[in-house]
Order: sequence, then C-alpha cells, then structure tokens
Amino acid sequence: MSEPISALKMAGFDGLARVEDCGLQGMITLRGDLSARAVKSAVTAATGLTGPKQPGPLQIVSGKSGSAAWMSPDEMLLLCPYGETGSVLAAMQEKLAKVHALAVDVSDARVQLQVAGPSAREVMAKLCPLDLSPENFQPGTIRRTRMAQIPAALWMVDEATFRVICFRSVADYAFNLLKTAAHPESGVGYF
Amino acid sequence: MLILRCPYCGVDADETELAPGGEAHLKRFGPGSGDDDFHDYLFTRENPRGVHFERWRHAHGCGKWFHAARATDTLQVFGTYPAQTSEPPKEVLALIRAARPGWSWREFA
Amino acid sequence: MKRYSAFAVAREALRYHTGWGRAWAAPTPNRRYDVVIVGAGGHGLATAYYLGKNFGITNVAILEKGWLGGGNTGRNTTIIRSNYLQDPSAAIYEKARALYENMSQDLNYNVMFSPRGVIMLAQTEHEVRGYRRTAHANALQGVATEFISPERVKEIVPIISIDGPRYPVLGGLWQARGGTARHDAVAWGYARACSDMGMHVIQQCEVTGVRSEGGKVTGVDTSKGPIDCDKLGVVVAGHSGVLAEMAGFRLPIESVALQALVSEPIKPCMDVVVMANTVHGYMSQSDKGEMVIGGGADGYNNYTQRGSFHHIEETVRALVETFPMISRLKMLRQWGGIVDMTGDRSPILSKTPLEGCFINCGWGTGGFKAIPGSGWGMAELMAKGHSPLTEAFSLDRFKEGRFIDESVAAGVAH
Amino acid sequence: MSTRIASHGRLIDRNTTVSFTFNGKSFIGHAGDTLASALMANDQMMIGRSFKYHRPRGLVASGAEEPNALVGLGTGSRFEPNQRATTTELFDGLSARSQNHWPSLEHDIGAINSLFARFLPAGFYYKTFMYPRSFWKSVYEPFIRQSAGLGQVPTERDADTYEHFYAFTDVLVIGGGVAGLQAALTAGRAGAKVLLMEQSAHWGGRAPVDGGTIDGAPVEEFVEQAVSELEAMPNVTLRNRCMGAGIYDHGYALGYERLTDHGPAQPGPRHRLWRIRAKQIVTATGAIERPLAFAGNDVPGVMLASAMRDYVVNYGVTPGQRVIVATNNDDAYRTAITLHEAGVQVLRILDARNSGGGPLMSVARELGIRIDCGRAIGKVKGGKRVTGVSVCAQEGQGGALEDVACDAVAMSGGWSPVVHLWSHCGGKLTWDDAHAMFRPDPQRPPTGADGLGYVTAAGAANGALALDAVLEDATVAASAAARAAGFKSKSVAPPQGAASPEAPLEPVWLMPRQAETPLRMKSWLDYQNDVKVSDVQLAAREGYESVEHTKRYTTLGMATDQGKLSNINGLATLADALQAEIPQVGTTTFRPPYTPISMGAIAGEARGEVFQPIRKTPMHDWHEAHGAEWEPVGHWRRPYAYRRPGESTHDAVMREVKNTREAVGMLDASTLGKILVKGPDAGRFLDMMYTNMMSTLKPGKCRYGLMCSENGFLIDDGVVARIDDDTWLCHTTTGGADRIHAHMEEWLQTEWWDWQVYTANLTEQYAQIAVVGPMARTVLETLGGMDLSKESLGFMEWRDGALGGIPVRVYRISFSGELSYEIAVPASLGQALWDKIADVGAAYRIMPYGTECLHILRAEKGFIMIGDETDGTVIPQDLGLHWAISKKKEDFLGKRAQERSHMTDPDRWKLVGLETTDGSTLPDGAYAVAEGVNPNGQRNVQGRVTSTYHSPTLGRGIAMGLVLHGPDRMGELLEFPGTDGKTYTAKITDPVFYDKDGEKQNV
Repeated sequence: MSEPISALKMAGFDGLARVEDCGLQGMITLRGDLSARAVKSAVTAATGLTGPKQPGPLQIVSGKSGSAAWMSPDEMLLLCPYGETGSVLAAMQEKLAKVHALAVDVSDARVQLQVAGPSAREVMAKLCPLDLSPENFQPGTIRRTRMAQIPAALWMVDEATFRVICFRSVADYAFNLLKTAAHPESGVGYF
Repeated sequence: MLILRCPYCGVDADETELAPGGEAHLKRFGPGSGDDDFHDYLFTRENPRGVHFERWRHAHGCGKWFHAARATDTLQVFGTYPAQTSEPPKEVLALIRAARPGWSWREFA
Repeated sequence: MKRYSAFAVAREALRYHTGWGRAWAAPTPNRRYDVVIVGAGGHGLATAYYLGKNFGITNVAILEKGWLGGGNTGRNTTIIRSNYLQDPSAAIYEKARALYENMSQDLNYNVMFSPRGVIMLAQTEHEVRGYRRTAHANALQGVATEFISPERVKEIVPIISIDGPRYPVLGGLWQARGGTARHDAVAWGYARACSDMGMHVIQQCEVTGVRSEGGKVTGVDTSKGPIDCDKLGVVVAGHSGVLAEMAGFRLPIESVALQALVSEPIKPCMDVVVMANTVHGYMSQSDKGEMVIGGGADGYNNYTQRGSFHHIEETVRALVETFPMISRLKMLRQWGGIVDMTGDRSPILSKTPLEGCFINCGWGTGGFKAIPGSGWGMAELMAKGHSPLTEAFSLDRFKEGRFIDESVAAGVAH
Repeated sequence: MSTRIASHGRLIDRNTTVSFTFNGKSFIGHAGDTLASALMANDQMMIGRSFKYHRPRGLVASGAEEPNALVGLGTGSRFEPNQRATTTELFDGLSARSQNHWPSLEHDIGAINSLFARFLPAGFYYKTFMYPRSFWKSVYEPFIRQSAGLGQVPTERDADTYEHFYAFTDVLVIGGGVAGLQAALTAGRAGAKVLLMEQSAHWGGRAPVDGGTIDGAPVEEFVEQAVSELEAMPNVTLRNRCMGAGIYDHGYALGYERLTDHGPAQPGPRHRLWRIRAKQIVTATGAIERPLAFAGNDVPGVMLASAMRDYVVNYGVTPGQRVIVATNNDDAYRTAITLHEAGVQVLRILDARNSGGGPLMSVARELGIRIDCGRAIGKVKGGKRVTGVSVCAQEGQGGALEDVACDAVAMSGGWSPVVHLWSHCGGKLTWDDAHAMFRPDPQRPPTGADGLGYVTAAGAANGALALDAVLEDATVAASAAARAAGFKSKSVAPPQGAASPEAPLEPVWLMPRQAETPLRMKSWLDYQNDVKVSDVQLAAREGYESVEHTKRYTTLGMATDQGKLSNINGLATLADALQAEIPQVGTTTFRPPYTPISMGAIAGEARGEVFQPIRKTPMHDWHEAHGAEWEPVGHWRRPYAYRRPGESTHDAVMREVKNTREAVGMLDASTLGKILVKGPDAGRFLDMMYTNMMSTLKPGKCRYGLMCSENGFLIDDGVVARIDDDTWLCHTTTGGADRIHAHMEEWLQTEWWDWQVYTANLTEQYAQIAVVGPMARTVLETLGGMDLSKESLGFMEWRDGALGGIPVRVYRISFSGELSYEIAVPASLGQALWDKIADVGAAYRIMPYGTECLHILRAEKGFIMIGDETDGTVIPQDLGLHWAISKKKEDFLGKRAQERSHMTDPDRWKLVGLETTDGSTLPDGAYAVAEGVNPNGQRNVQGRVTSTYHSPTLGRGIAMGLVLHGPDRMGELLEFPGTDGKTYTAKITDPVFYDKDGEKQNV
C-alpha cells in the first residue's frame, strides 16, 4: 500500500516565526442545516462535541475526537486524524441518512500550515486584511479570508500559534509567502 | 476601499475579500417572456448617481451572496442584508428615505 | 482667429505675448440652435466639429456643465490604437487613428499625436492564438498590425523582461502606427476650431431637463435657461444614465471607476506603448518623461472618481514584474475617472426612442483613442440619420443578441 | 558662501562625521544631517537644473515641499532617481548625482533654452512643431524627448525587498509635530487605540525651531515628555520615517514607512506600505510657507525664510553670510533674529507692509537689524548664485530704489495649511481671508460608510498657526475624533503654548504689485516646471480660465512636488488675471500620494516566486523532472509536451500523438474541475445549469454536458457522472472549476434559494490520470484490482474500486476517440498511482503526453474545445451540438437568450472541418474571405479557423472552423489569406477526421 504524502512534504522555515507544514490532516466538509438534530449528531459523531458545544459563527471548537469549525451558515469543516477520515465520514453518513445534507472528504484538497512564535500575529497581518490584534483575534476564532492572493482559513491554537489552511495546489505559494513575511529582519512591532 | 458587513458571518469585510455582482433585485425572465422584459432583465440597469441596491459575494470568506444598499456618489452604506429576498428590508428603506428625501427606485419607493 | 505657428509665437514674443486672444469664445447662449450637443468632452466637441466641417451645420451649441475636456478626455492614459478584432470596432477605431494622423494640421493646434507604436503582449498560449487571429482580421480590415516574436518585442522595448518566471512574453501584436496624443490638446483644439466656425462652446452650463413634444425632442433646460434645438446629441460619458433618464429612456450601462497613475519623470527609456492584458497593466512614457500607467476598472458602480487602491496595487505589481526597472521609480500621482460599461463592453452610437435625440456613450475604457472617429460617425448619424461607422453600435443590438465583444481575443476589452 | 556655523545644529552630532559624494566629489557631513544640509555645509548651493529652461536650481525648502533639490541616489541595483535631498538622511558612503543637465551641472547645454525663454511661453508647443506633419515623430518629438525627463533611468533589477502590513486602529494621527503629539496624547488618554505617524526621523515638527514655550518650558521639553508618555501607553503606536501617503474611502489610509533608506546596508525590507483602517483620522500635517513672486526668485540662494531658519537651528548651516529678508508677515522676523544670533549678517528686512509687523519687528530692530517697510525685491541679481538684489517699493512697477549686494535671500509669503490628506477623499476647503489661505471646512469633511465625517484636521493643518492655538485646536480635534471612535475623553485643559503675538499679514501675490512684464517673466511660481507669473497670465488671456485648464496649459503644480509651493500663488495670480476672488476660482483636486512613493512598496512582497500563485498538481515535480514544457492555464501549470533530449517541441508533440494512438499514453488531468452536487433538487438544478437533461442520467453512468450563460453563450462543458440517487459529480474545464462552482452557488443562493441542493468543489481532492490508447485496458489490468472489461465497465460508465492497491474511481470516457480511462485518486496518492501506471505501462510503451497532444487528439476526432471553438460569442447551435440541447426542457440557462433574432439567424457561422487542398496546416485564426468589401471598406469574410493542427495520424493539416452556411457547403473550397503573404485554400469537410464510427473508443 502506497503512503499518502502531503503537498509540502513537511517543509519548515525559521524566521520571525516558525513556518511549517502540519502534514496530512483529516478534513470533512459538512453542508446542511446546522441547527438540525441529525446534522448536530453527525458533528458529535465526528468530533465528540455535543450540540451546545458546537461552534457558532466564526468559531472553532475542539472535541475529544476532533475539531469543528464554522465555515458559513450552512457549512462546517470537521478536523480529524487523516487515517480516520473514512470511518468518521461513514459514522456521519449514518446520522445524515434521512436529511438533506452533504458530507465529503476534502483532506487531500488542502494543505495545513502552522505559523508559530511571538511574532506570528505580525507575520499573518502582513498578508491578511483583517484585524489580528489580541483584542480582536483570539484562539477559538476562525476566519476565512484572503492571504495575499489566495483564499485561506486561519485560527489560533494558542496565543502565539496560527494554523492556516489553503488549497493544495497553491501550497508552495503559501509556504513561500509565509517565509517571505517571516523574514527575520522584518519585524513590525505593532501588536 | 469599501468595507461591507457580511450579514451571514457578521464580518466587516475588506473590499478585497468581496466580489461585486451588479444590481440586485432583478426579476428573472425566462422562456416565454417578451423581448423587452428579457432585454431589461439582462442589460438595463438603474445605474443611479445615488443609492444603489447591489449584490456582493463574500468570496474570500463564507462564500455567501448578500445585498448592499450603497450610495454611488458618497459610498455611504445604508445596510447589507441576505440575498434571499426580493426587496430590501423595511428598516434599510427607512434609513434611505430619511437621509435622501424624494429618493426613488424602480418598484419600491 | 490668429493662426498658430512658430512664426506667430516668435512675433508675439517680441511683445511679450500680449497679443494672443482667446483660444475659444465665451458666448452667452442663444435661445435656439439647429443642434445642441450635451457634453464638451472630446467626443462631443469632435461631433460638433465634423457636423460643421463635413455637413456645414454650424448653428451648434456644445453645452458643458463643468469645464471643457474636464471629464475622461483629460483623465485617460492617451493610448491610440485600432488593432481590434471585430469589424465594427476596427472600422471606427482605425478611422479615428487615421484622423489623429492629421489632426494637428487640421485643427491648427498641436495635439502631439505620436505614432510611436503599440504592443499588446501575448503571455499565454490563449493570448497568442487570440492575437494571431486579430492580426488576420486586421489584415482584411485595412489595419496594419503584425504578430511579432519575443525577441522582436525585446528589441522594441529594451526595458522589458521577456522571460519573467510567471508569464514569459510569447510574442506580441504590434501596431506600428498606434501611439499617443496630448489628451487636453485634443479637446482644446476641437473647441478652438468649433468656436472658429461660429459654434458656441458654453461652459458652466448644466442640462437639467430634456424637452420634447409628441415623442420628438424640442430642446433642453439648462442652468443658463431653456435652449431649443431640432437635434440633440447626448455625449456625456459617466453621466449618460442621468441624461437618458431626462430624455425618458434607460440604457444598458453601468458606471464604474477606472484608475491611472504616473511616475516621476525620468529620461526617455520606452518609445512605445506596451499593454500586458494577462496581468492587467499598460504603460507608456509621456513627453515629460513620466511613466503613464493604467490598469483594469473597478467592479462596482461608482461616481466618485475615486477608485479602490487594490487595483493600483495589482497593476503596479504586474508592471514591476514586466519592467523590473520601475521598482525604484515612484508613483507621483494617481487619479480616477468614471467610465460607462455596456452589456458587451462596446460603445453605443445610436438613435434613441426619443426622435431627434442621439446618444454616444459606453466607451468604457477605450474612449480617447476613438474621439475623432466617434465624432465623425456621430456627426454623419445626426446629419443623415445613418452612418456605416455607427450602424453596428446601435442601441437595439442588445435586444437582438447582436453583440460586439472585443474581450474574445484579448483578456480585456480595451 | 554657504557653510557650517559654530552654533546651533540641534539635530546633528558634530562628533560623528559622515562621508558622501555628490557628482563624484567627496564631501564630509555630520550624523543627523540631511543630504541638503550637508551640501549646504559644503557650499554646494546649486543642486540641479529646472525642467524646461534648465535654469540653475538650489535649495528652496527644507522638507517634502522642496521642488528643486532632486538627485539620483545610489548606484546599480540600488539607484533611485528624483530623490529629495531635503528628506534624504545622510549616511556614510551615500553617493548622489544632480539631474537634468549635460554635460555637467555647471555647464549645461540645455541652459540655452533659458536664453530663448521668451520664445517658449506656456503652451508654446501647442502652437508650433506642426509643420511639416511628418516632423513631429521624426524631428520635433525626439528633440523634445531629449530634453524631457528629470532623473536618470534605473537599469538594474531592484536589489531590495518590500512588504505590506494591515493595521486597524481607532484613531490614526498623521503628523508628529506638536499638534500630532498633542492629538495622540488626547486620543490615547481617552483610551482609544492610536497610531501616530511622522514622515521624518524626528518628533516635534518645526515648533522647536520656531521657539516659544509650552507650559512655561521650551517646546523641546514638551516634545520629549509627550513622546515618552506616548511610548509608555500600551494603546499607542508611534512610527517615524512613516508618511501618511493617502486617505481613501471608508477609513482606509496608506502609510509609507522607509525602513532602510537612511542605512541601505541594513538587511530586511526597504519600504513597508501600511494599509490602515482607521475609525477616525486626524491630519496634523502642519503648514507650508509660500514663496514670494519676484523677479529672479529662482536663483540659487533664494530660500523660504522658514527653511533658512531650519537649516541654521537644526543643522547649524547657513546658505550665506549676508542675507536679505523679504516678507509680508511677522514669521520671517524669526528667521532674521535666528540668523543674527547665529552670527549671520542680516542686511535688510524688506517688509511689504507699509505698517510693518508686531513685537517681533521691535525685537529685530533692537538687535540692530535694518527694517524697510513698504519695500519689496524688484529683482534678484546673479546666475548660479545670488549676488545681490535691487530694492523697490511694493506699490510700484519695480523701479530700483537701491541695489544691495548679498549672497542669500529669505522670503516669506505667508503660510498654507497642508490640506492634501484632508482633500484626498473629498474633504472641502474654505478660504480664510485674514490669513490668505485655504483651510479645511469642518462642515464638509470626507464622509465614511456611515455617512459621517472621519477626518479631522488639527493645528496648522487646520489653519491654527500660533503655538497656543495649535495645541488648543489639536486637543479639540483629537477629543472629537476619539469620541467619534467611541471613546469619551476626560476634559483636560490643553497645555499652554506661548509665542510672540503676530501682526496680520498682508497678501502679496506679486512683488512689486505692478511689476512690469519683463519682471513677471522672471517671477517664478513653479520652480521645477518653470512656470512664471507671465505664463499664468497668458493662460488666462487665452481663455484657459478654469484652474484645471491653467494648470494643464502651463503645467503649474504638475512637477514632482505637485505644487506644494506653487498652487496657491498660481491660483492667486490667476484670480488676479481674471479679476475674480480666489475662492471663486477654486482649487485643483489633491490626489494621493502626498509625496511620491516607490512602486516597489506598492507591489509589496509580490515579486519573483510569490509574484502570483502558481497552481501545481500532485504530479507537478514529476513532470518537471521529465522534461515538461509548461503551459499556464489560468493559474495552473500544465505540461504542454514532454521533450526528450534532441527533440524539438513539435517532434515531442508528434511522438506523443502517435504513441497514444498506436500504444498508450497517460495524461495528468487533475486540473479538470470536479464539483459535487447533492440534494433532492439536484437533478432539477442541473437541468437548469446544463442544456442537456441531467436528471434522467442513471447512477453509474456518465453524460457529456454543455453549460451556457443566461446570455446564451457556451461557457463550459464536461462529463457529468451520476453518483447515486441524489448526487452528481460535474466535471468542468481546467479554467472553469472555480468559475462554474461560483456560478452554481450564485444561482442557488440568489435565484433558487428554496431548492434543496448543496455543492462542494472537489477539484483538488483528486488527482486525475487519463490512460489513453489501444493498450489502456491492458495496462490497467496488469496493475490489477478491478475488472475493466467492456462488459463490466462500458463506455460512459464509472466504477469505484482499487488499482494496484490504491483506492480509485475509474471513468470510462474519451476525449481522444481512443479506448480511454480517467482515474480519480486522492491527491495525496496521485504521484503513487502515476508511478505505478508508468511502471507497469513501460512494457506497453506508455508515455506521458501534454496539452498540445490532447488538443490534436480531440481535434482529429472533431471534439470542440472551450476557448478554441468558443470565444464567448458562440452558442451550442453554432457548433452542431443540437443533440446536447434538450428539446423537452421548458427552461435552462441560456434557452431564452438563444431565441433572440440574432441567435436564430440562419446566417450564423456554423462549425465544419477544413482540409487544405495541399495538406499544409491552415494558419491559426485565419479568416475565409468572401467577395467585395463592406461599407467601411473592409474585406468581406465568410468564416474563420477556430483550431488548426498538423495531424501526425493523418499526415496532413486538419482544422475546424466556423463558416457561413458551412454544413450545407461540404466539399466547397474557401480561401484563407495568411499573414505570411500566402493564401491557403481549404475544403469544407465533416469535422470528424478520425474513426467516424467511434469503434476504437468502444472496444
């Protein structure tokens, strides 16, 4: 059996912040009426998050078996171990059998990067047109936005660490972009 | 450089996260419609020097289409609202009338 | 009127240039004219000029709400070319280009038409095919263009980088007699010539209403009082919708902002106009030495004459990649104009539902280069009721689905 | 001579010397110098040549408003033209060159223009250079262009990098003078998030130079305290060397930060462009002194009084030893007093006001400075340097009362607030008669998204010129801004500024008032562009009455200083010529940027490898390693062909076609769009999207479909597979994936929002590999894992399974006419499957093929290609695709449009095949000519080539084209003139050239 490989093959770079490929990540796009019981239980099945704990607008929440991120009023992105995507998806399909919903594996369509370090906010703020100041952007928030010339979704796993998801085909561009923004001599000192 | 609030995610989106989609509240005319109706539906536009109802997509965001009531002469924004409607919300219309007495637009007001 | 020449300048110099009179008169409006043209931009003035020159119609007023040439005529990047794909476009733009060749002498006003050549870069296979097709079409349209190799492009434009990592230059569509002209001078030269024919160029005169009787136009109301006319020409880029509403009809038009910028002046380094449509940027160098740069239009309705800065960014980004040497030049000034975009991005020169009322609008981003041809055709249309130059650009084409789409060859229409 | 003096010099460190070169000559300056002050210290007063007459030009100002002192800075990949010496911080090894002269600054051939100045008035070129016609391009323009331009042309690729930064703040304060500092303090204390930007390297602006006290202490102390307090505030960010470049709609502002210009050796980005969103903006941009218009006011040595003061106080340099001061206001007395204190001889103060000035005048007088009231400068003597002035009465024509020898002249015509940023986004101005200046009209500010004002001017920028007024105004402005941003500021009394009171100024637009023409022709308004009082008067005389006309006709204010010194004087001159009031004449619009900003900064990080995203498939690196020549398709890169050693691209393509037809080829089809459409209404929805009927497709089956725009034109095509009862997978073209997905979502969200359909764009989830050719089945069966026989997987069917142990979905579809399978595999396994197929395929002569081969294969088979046969003006009916247009459906996107008269016109050109009679290949894009010409004299045409290739399979040229009544004219000959001079003759044929009955793909 051949081994799946991530687009960036675990590349990394150290500068203002540490930029690195997070490797393969199980991702499932779920579209449906997020308030419907069946849909909620599908999310529970995937992440272990019970209804009330599931994310609202612009939120990302982690459960014991995975995380759920709010993508739009009728869309969630569920994160789970890459190897378990198939089984998680199956479990979800079961719950969704009777409702109008769409759940599909998108793990291979994306690349996930991590930007870590005290200046991580600064690095991202060079590329994304949104307010990343601590007052406005904290772990638990997820934003789909523009990173330079590509769409990206980003959130913080802790005060100094961003996760960035973008499309697989532009993985090299995304990595080089973050590398450029993280140039060791380009600190801004705004946040 | 506009900022418009996406009514779905509540984000004050930078213009570069948005994709413009032209005049809003156009009624679709399909097979069986007259030439004039079809022509107006496809091409005739209000294009006012004033308040304009228009479509935007939160393209680099939640991906949803929404509508904005925006003045093309001052770029003032009177409100944004979901696209799943055939006319602007009452409160938006009220704001416009208050700010621009005598204002008018095709079917409503 | 005093004729312009080096001799006249020398003679005047001896009396410290106190002898020069007004370039155009400042008359008070008559109560009636045979023809009223609304809009004293290039297109309006050219229409009036050719009404007089080609059809002897000189009882004409050109009404301008601001100052003449103050709209897009004075806000564009002055590019003149006629290497268009579709027959009707090629016809009117080539007519215009040909008229530009003699305009300075014709108007006795130096508009500095400089046929330095225009290159449209082909940077994708798709563009290569599109421009080869255009070259074939141009040959049959009597427009002198050729598709040239990357090496030839580099020869003509030494400062260009033809092997950019992202979009190598694969060739170009070259029109040797395309070029630029001094935009203000075009409006001023026409205004002076119209005034010389006894026409009235009336500035600071805003049209507030269009009068009609039994479906026929009878005149206009203006900030300087009512003015009657038999024929009315509406030539008000950026405000066509507003005027059309006064005349009681609507247009397939949306008004958006188009921006441009110039660098600080440097010594001459690029003797041609270069358009890179894949990356949405074009550049030429003015006689002052400024690099004159333009790009794509905004996507939303806007009357503020202020565009969004990210378009400037995209354009500059593209040109820095295409012309690496401009990276250390500085942007001196940016500005915006309002352009009328039609359903097929081609202009409208047409009769209207209101008899006696004619409209010339929708030039989008391509108006300046068309000024003389547009005026020539519009004058014929107004004088004779039809013109081969304007026929295809009639208002009813949208209803029939008969479009003139120039975007098919190049990425952008103009 | 100009020189360094022993006293003053608050900004320089006399213990550190810095060496630099100007025009190759080595000089010494001090740390803290600007290039301008260092040149002045070295008696280098002449720094450049003017644009039109090549007149000698020296320093006039000390800051961003400087029109003359522009130099070429640096060398090679770090050379930059048109740098202002006054805003260039001196650093060790700096090398500068003067501009716009040949052969040298001192001896410039172009200066001959100056002798003919009289013959070259404003707009002379509109009146000349017309005859003979051919001369403009060949003689006149080349001549003009030779003298055109200022700076030299950079020749090398920029060695520096640049970046952007997005900042969000409550209050943005632009300008770090006392007004800006006080504004920042006020807003900061109110709790607002504040960003304070100062264009220079120093805080405090010009107040420390002008003197006076704040709360009893010297201004400098206030500045120090303010800066340290601000630095201590967590909610405040200070940024010097960062200019507020422009203000745009909805609170957007640009900051231009120069990170390494003062030390190019430093690593890191050179400039950073701040893209700021501010709730409120306070412009504390100060004011600029106006020159006086008198004859010879452009001779090196004539300077703004305030600038002369700056040079003495800040840098300890003086432009001369014997100075004459000319003024119409009290401020210039400060300069006289400062010069006197510095040991510079002040010979005269010529005060145009008969009554003279206030307390400052008395101070000057007590110092023993001679003051003549009602006096003016009739004329400055000297060429490359001031040698003296002739003094005259202000009320007069310039008759000399006395001649005074001097080596520098300080002039002051009053002050103009810097209203540029206020005006960028529509802020209006009002005329202040008392101070003879335009200032912001608080009633008409720029308005934001909420319709309310978001810019407030503060201090001198708001017309408050006196120190106490500045602090008061800044406090009020900042409180208002903070309040508007949602922060209540506790009302603290502003610090008390105290400066000597001033007598009112008296507007002086021309010196002397009735100066005769010869003098007016030497009275400069715009130094860089050589616009004189006489030019503006000429423009007015000729009817260029609008200020915009005058500006464009004379080029007043259009130089690289954008008229910072000349606009108001020019406007006043125009008003005078028109006998109109200045406010009636109006102002020109102010456009960003405030001062020029580098293109590099605007482009930001987007250069080289991150210029634009390049989209790569999972097998990209393999293609690269196997000789792929790349073709950009949208942002994707696809292999055009795989060249082998010794092969031309054409050879490679021919080989790939032959091999695929004879054996087997493999294609990376990953870029094809894959959109999942699911839901109870999915079928109904796809019936609207496609011209065909998709709802009737059976699970397990595929169908080729066409998509049209609502305007009727063909926009995309592809194979649709029915996955299960309520799920379809739609394939789109490479360019189409995102566009078509957006197109679907648009209709679902904005028209049929009550339909139950969800879509997902799975384009990048799967790598897709096409295995094509007679041996395709054998190769895949050798790989093993699925039964791919005709029986179990028929043409236009799909199955899930595994090949070589890798989970796949196999579609049996063909875009080549060959036996063909398209295999979708999770992207992360794409390379693995590709390798396996290549391995087992080797035995069967499998070869990868590129897009050009793909095109030829499809063309031989007569399949249309979106973008080749279609160009946005073509409808399916033109392409003989009626079979793909459902007659049963009442509606689909484009149906109504295709009923319009021009779309149903029997004369529309229709798709046919074209075969040259001699087997050659038709030129791409050629047109078929018809008899005669149209009314515009253009040759009539009756068709065109849409695709043309040499077919190695048929050993001849084949083409497709759209031809008038084509399908009814089989066998007829058409003529296609090429651009190569040849005319090609081609026969109209069926577009299917190969395997008409489709036996091969069905085996």
